[in-house]
Amino acid sequence: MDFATLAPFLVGVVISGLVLGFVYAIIALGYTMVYGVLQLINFAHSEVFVTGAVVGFEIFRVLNGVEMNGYLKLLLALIAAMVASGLLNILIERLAYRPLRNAPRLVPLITAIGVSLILQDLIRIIEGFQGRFDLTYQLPTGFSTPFCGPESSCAGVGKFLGGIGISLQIKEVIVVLVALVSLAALNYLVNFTKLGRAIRAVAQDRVTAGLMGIDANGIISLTFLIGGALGGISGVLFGLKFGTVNAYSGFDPGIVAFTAAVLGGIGSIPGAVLGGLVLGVIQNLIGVTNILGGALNIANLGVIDSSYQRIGAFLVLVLILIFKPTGLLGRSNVEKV
Amino acid sequence: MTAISNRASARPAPSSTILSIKGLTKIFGGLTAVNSVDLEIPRQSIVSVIGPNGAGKTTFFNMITGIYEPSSGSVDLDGVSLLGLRPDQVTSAGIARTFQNIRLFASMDSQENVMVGRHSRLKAGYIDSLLRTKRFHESEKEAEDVANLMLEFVGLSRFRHELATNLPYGDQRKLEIARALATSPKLVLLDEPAAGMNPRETEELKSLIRRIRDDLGVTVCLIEHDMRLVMTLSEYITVLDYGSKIAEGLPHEVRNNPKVMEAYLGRGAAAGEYGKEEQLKGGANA
Amino acid sequence: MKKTSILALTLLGSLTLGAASAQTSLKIASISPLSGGQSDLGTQIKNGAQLAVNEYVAQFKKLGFDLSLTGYDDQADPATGTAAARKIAADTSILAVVGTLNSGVAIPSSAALAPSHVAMVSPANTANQVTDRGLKNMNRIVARDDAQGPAGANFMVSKLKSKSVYLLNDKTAYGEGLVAEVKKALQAKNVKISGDEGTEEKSDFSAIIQKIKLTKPDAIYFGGIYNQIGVFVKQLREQGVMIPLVGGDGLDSEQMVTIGGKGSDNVFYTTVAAPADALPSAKKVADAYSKTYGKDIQGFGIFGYDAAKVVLQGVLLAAKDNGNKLPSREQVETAMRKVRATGLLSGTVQFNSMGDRKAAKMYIMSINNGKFSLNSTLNVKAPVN
Amino acid sequence: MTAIRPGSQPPVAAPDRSVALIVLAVISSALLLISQESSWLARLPSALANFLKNPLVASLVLTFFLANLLFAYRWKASLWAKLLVGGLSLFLILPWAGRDNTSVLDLAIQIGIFAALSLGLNIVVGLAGLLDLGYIAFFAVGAYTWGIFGSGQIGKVLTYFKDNSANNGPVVAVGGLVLLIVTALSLRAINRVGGKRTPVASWAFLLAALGLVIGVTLLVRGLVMLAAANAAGLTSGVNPNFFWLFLILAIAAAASVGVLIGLPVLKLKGDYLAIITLGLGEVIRVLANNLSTYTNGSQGITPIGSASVPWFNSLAGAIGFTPDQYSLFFLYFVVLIIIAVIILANMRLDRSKIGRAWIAIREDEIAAQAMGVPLVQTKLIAFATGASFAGIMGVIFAAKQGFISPESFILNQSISVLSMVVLGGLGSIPGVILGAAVVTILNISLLPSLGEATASLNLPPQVNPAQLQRLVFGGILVAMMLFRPEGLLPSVRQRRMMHEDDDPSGNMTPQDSLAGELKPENAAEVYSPGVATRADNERGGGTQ
Repeated sequence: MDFATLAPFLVGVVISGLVLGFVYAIIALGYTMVYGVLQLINFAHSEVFVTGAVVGFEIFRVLNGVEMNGYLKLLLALIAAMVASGLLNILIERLAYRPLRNAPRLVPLITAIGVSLILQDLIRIIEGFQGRFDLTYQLPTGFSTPFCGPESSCAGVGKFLGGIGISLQIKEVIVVLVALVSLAALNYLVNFTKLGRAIRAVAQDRVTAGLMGIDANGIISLTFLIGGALGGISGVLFGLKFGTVNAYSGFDPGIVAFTAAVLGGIGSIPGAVLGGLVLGVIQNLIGVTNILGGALNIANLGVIDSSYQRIGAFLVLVLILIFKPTGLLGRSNVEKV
Repeated sequence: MTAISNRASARPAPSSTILSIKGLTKIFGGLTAVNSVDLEIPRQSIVSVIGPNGAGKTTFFNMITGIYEPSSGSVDLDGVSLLGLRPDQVTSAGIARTFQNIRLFASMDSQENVMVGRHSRLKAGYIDSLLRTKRFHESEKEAEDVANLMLEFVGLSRFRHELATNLPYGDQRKLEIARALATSPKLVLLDEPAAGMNPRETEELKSLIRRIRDDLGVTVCLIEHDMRLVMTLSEYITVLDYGSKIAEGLPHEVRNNPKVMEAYLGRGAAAGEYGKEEQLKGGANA
Repeated sequence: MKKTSILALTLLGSLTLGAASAQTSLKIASISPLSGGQSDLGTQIKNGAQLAVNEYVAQFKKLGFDLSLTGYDDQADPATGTAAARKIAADTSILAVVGTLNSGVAIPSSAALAPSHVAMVSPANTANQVTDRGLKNMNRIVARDDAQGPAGANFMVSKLKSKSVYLLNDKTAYGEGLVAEVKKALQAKNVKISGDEGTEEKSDFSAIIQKIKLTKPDAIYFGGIYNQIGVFVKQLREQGVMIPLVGGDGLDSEQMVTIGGKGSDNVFYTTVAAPADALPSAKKVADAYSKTYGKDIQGFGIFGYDAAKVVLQGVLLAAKDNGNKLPSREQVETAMRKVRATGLLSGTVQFNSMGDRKAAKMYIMSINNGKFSLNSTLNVKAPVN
Repeated sequence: MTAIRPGSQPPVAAPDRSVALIVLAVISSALLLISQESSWLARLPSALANFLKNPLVASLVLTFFLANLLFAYRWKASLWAKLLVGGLSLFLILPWAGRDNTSVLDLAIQIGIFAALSLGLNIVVGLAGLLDLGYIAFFAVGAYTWGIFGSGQIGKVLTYFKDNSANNGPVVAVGGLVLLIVTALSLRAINRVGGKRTPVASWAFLLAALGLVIGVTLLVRGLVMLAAANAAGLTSGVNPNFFWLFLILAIAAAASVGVLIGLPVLKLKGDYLAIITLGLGEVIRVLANNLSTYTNGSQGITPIGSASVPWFNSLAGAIGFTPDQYSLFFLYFVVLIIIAVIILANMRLDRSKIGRAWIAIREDEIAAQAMGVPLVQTKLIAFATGASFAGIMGVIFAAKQGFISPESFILNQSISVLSMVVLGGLGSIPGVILGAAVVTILNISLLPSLGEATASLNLPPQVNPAQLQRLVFGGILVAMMLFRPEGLLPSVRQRRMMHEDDDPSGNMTPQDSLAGELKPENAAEVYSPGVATRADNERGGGTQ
């Protein structure tokens, strides 16, 4: 395996890692928003994101026969998912987390786990009524054709991508674009609007924010709405990228996305994005270590195959947290004694 | 009382200073919180470190007790360097402290709070606790005795089994002092013990601090804003401002030192437009 | 009474259904995951078994038995499966069991049932270890790994003429066991193994696909279940890799096409269940299933149906030998190893001394533009008779 | 902690209910025995017999019987009444019922196992306040320690080494030992020099720790190679009587893995610690799944033996147990003994220097350190103690199941143990045991029996309770946390702080909580997720 074939191979691995990273990043945002305001690991977020994916599936299924521009269908799916997941998230906060606002920190955590179990079965029941379990996205035509394929206009880019063995799908490019747009919108909202300041104030110190006339409960509900909407978007993007979703497929990506949020520095929005991208690339690189091991003929590297992907990500997280306890971009308030 | 008195009260060790600090500096990023401060604390004395808010007093304390890592300089207790020691190792070495904001263990009662102070002094280890060996019973009894003694010493015996957070504010301050004394320290650092106390409680505190030095033979170093308390209690005062030592000496020397007044009251006052006496006493309390 | 215990008891409420009936009740049990991530597959097994039971209720009523099926949930967890097995052992009206989905649950549950001689017929466990332990009560209608593996390998070598194969498995007892046998068979025919790895990932396979594109194998063998392989093959084809993919009976389901979409073309799998069009009765069962459960039957539904039919014919044989009176569990257990079950979707079933199928027809199915077609058939014998 | 009656009972002396206790115990035991004893059941009128045979009623009867132990503990009754009810139920009635229906014994052992796991996790989460989401990994370490040696797997491992490795076994072993000693010494040296936070120190520390790990693995490999010579003798595993030795070895193995996991992460706080322990728990499960030369990977290991005590078996035979039930009967009593030892150890540690240190670091790390409590050391002891309870129970689990595979040690198990601890009452020994009993009975007996009872109705899958167990369990979790956040039997400390009178879970809007916030010692919440933080200001002994 000479360098000529290895280099494009690695570039291809990194690029597909980045696309995967964007999906994790936008799910991680949902965790970071809620954690920022309530310091709570919102286990139920994985089901909020699956709700978005299911709503997206239903929209595409209903619109499957309808003669409409593919991107319009996508827009409708995104909006419907944002509304559904956003409202669900508010409902969860109102019923399950608000009464426990001052209970010891572990109590809302267990409640979140309970809510997650309930939602998983509820989604399965609702879809079960139509006799469905594994929901496969019926995407509009053209979403799966290679982006900049040989016959399309931007052939140059296509040739380069083709050269390194990558044929990005249009849907993958959509995933990246929608993720970027959402991140930009969120960044603007949190950092440049009055509402954003209120959210950051409540995140810093709920009590003092209350003193400044901010209705903390209202802001928390709003944060859950935004977190839920992001969850809805990430659900649709997940469905686009991977094609099939079921009631229980939220748990694993949820854990990986939360790891990404912690890797980037829990509570920090750019951190969640950076964490997601870094995690996506690391997972892919670990997945190909046995090829690298073979290439650089380091014998026992060959053992590390794709089943080590997940734990590789965790070990990297341990290393990073040892040297930077608050994650890559985490705020480290030096302890006032 | 002296039966359990600790090593410090043995006849004065060879050198008369218990704690000598040379060139202690702490730089946070660009800001120099403490700028090369020297300090010699004589054995069995009561000294104070004063200065306006933000002068770096608490940072100075935190470097002595190992919570912050000094950027440079040395801290020697009885000739032994404390540099690089963890806070619990500093406590075992013999320096105990209280905190500006009271930090009691909410879910424990007063006696248990003080018994935690005995942690580094108790001989019984993990296995002793598991097997309930003789050594375990001895050390538990000793811990309880010392705790009760310390509670009695600060006058809180009647609250022995009361939750620490249920005590009135002044008593919580005393409980923190009792907990610090339970570590059998050579030197105890009190961080604004009189903050939020009414005059009666401040008087009680003054007699308590004196008894700490006289009865327990423990050296006391105070950070305090209550000038009346500082002036009447301290044998020696050091004044910090913007992280550097601007004055030190006996109480009356420091009171009349223009640099001190300037630090506290701003330039005009130092030029004598106001009466020196009242300003220094009143101003400092604002 | 303390508030807490009242809270626990009333919360559950009691559905006291005292089903008093004159006839002696004779029950068959099914053990499969009914809740959690694998509940879809586990429910298919239970529903398939229920379908078979419904067919036999009349026949059993003539003999004076009130036949019913009780579905136990093992949550795909060995400890819960064992607990269910012990409950079944205690309920003497249960004479035989259809189960389980996961080999990891089958092994301890069958060991728990062995002392009380409760016969067990598995619709899905292919790991050799399940019957190699020599338990008298453990049987299975699916082919063993060391039968299904070589069948897939030989197919790749002879029919697909593949010189190099990339091996993948889903890190479960089923997937890993099957691929180990395939690898042995391929190495015996010195076919190059371009890769051999497992992945628990259910959604993103980009790293594996990159490696496949780099090593350029002639074919891929994936030991796993359709809900994972469908997603994999879809992404594989989208990355322009059109080489054939071969798998085991885990792929035997329409969902393979719905999930895989166009990507499921050029996919082959080995199974013991006859294709729907090749066997008229299969069509009838499929219609009955979708009528009763509102969803179309999948591979595991067919296997559940067949396993239950074998169990019921075994019980009937035991009852006949016992003068049409309620047979003991021991009699059912021995009858299970004697019965020659017919009218099944996977051909006639007869178990050998170890509980494996004596001879079974192995079908190799191929999927092209969404339609399942029979590629070839071969006979498979259990290693020992 | 003496078996104190709940402190906050109303002052008027509660009525002495020993008579009621005994009567209830007799009724429930009789019900249980009748419903299990097929011969007695036959004599009953068939309607009543079928009613008792209904799976839901059967498990309700069993739950009612087990609830007796709760009443015996909680009710104000004379000591002899309590001991009589407790003793007879555990040592006579339960085994007797278990004879006909082994699922009763199986359930009792599972409750025992999860009670020990909850007690272990209670020390880590309840006392020391370290949120550990990967606790089941230590259970796996214990299970595989006995699983590998107690079955033919050790024979396979040795033959693998005999065939593949050259005979440099002794060299590797000695090399490993030397490396181990060198790194251990350097670790101690680094610690003593106390070069606290200088980067050089933490790098050196990490390298030394890595060296330690490599040293241990080399040593083990070397020893295994040495032992490979007599591989033939171990095809069916070590002599089962080594079971007792392995109970101790498993404690050591789990405790050392606990320390190994604890070392790099104990500087972290709250949710960072949670995600890291979650990750390391998954690491151990994946290693068990991948290192198939040692653990036989996903195929799992079977058959795993357990020690058999001849006189005990003859006793079991005497009272009617069939030979295959001997091991279950034997393990039931082993579990009872181990649970008693663990409860005693828990109570002793709680009322000692180490117990106070744990609670101190949970409340306020800075203050605890200032009082001379060494943070990392105290946390490591908590981790190791918690891990050792899981380790010993892992051996029992392997012996009971006779088969172990990685799918028994998934993340959901760690989460359900955590829910047992929080449901039962953080930091409360009786509460945590009750939590374990309630959750185990729900998951293994009550909820499945709900499904079985309605099986004959064959309800559509969507509504069939058999498929809704997780939904019901989730609902119970949420309901419990909303209406009783301090748990079923809150610890004395917890209740004292929460003053039973004002309902802690009252719906406090920020305005109400202002009063609570402004007390001087509750200065503004200092929020720093990563670095050691001061105790958050939430009322009650909340954990980080």
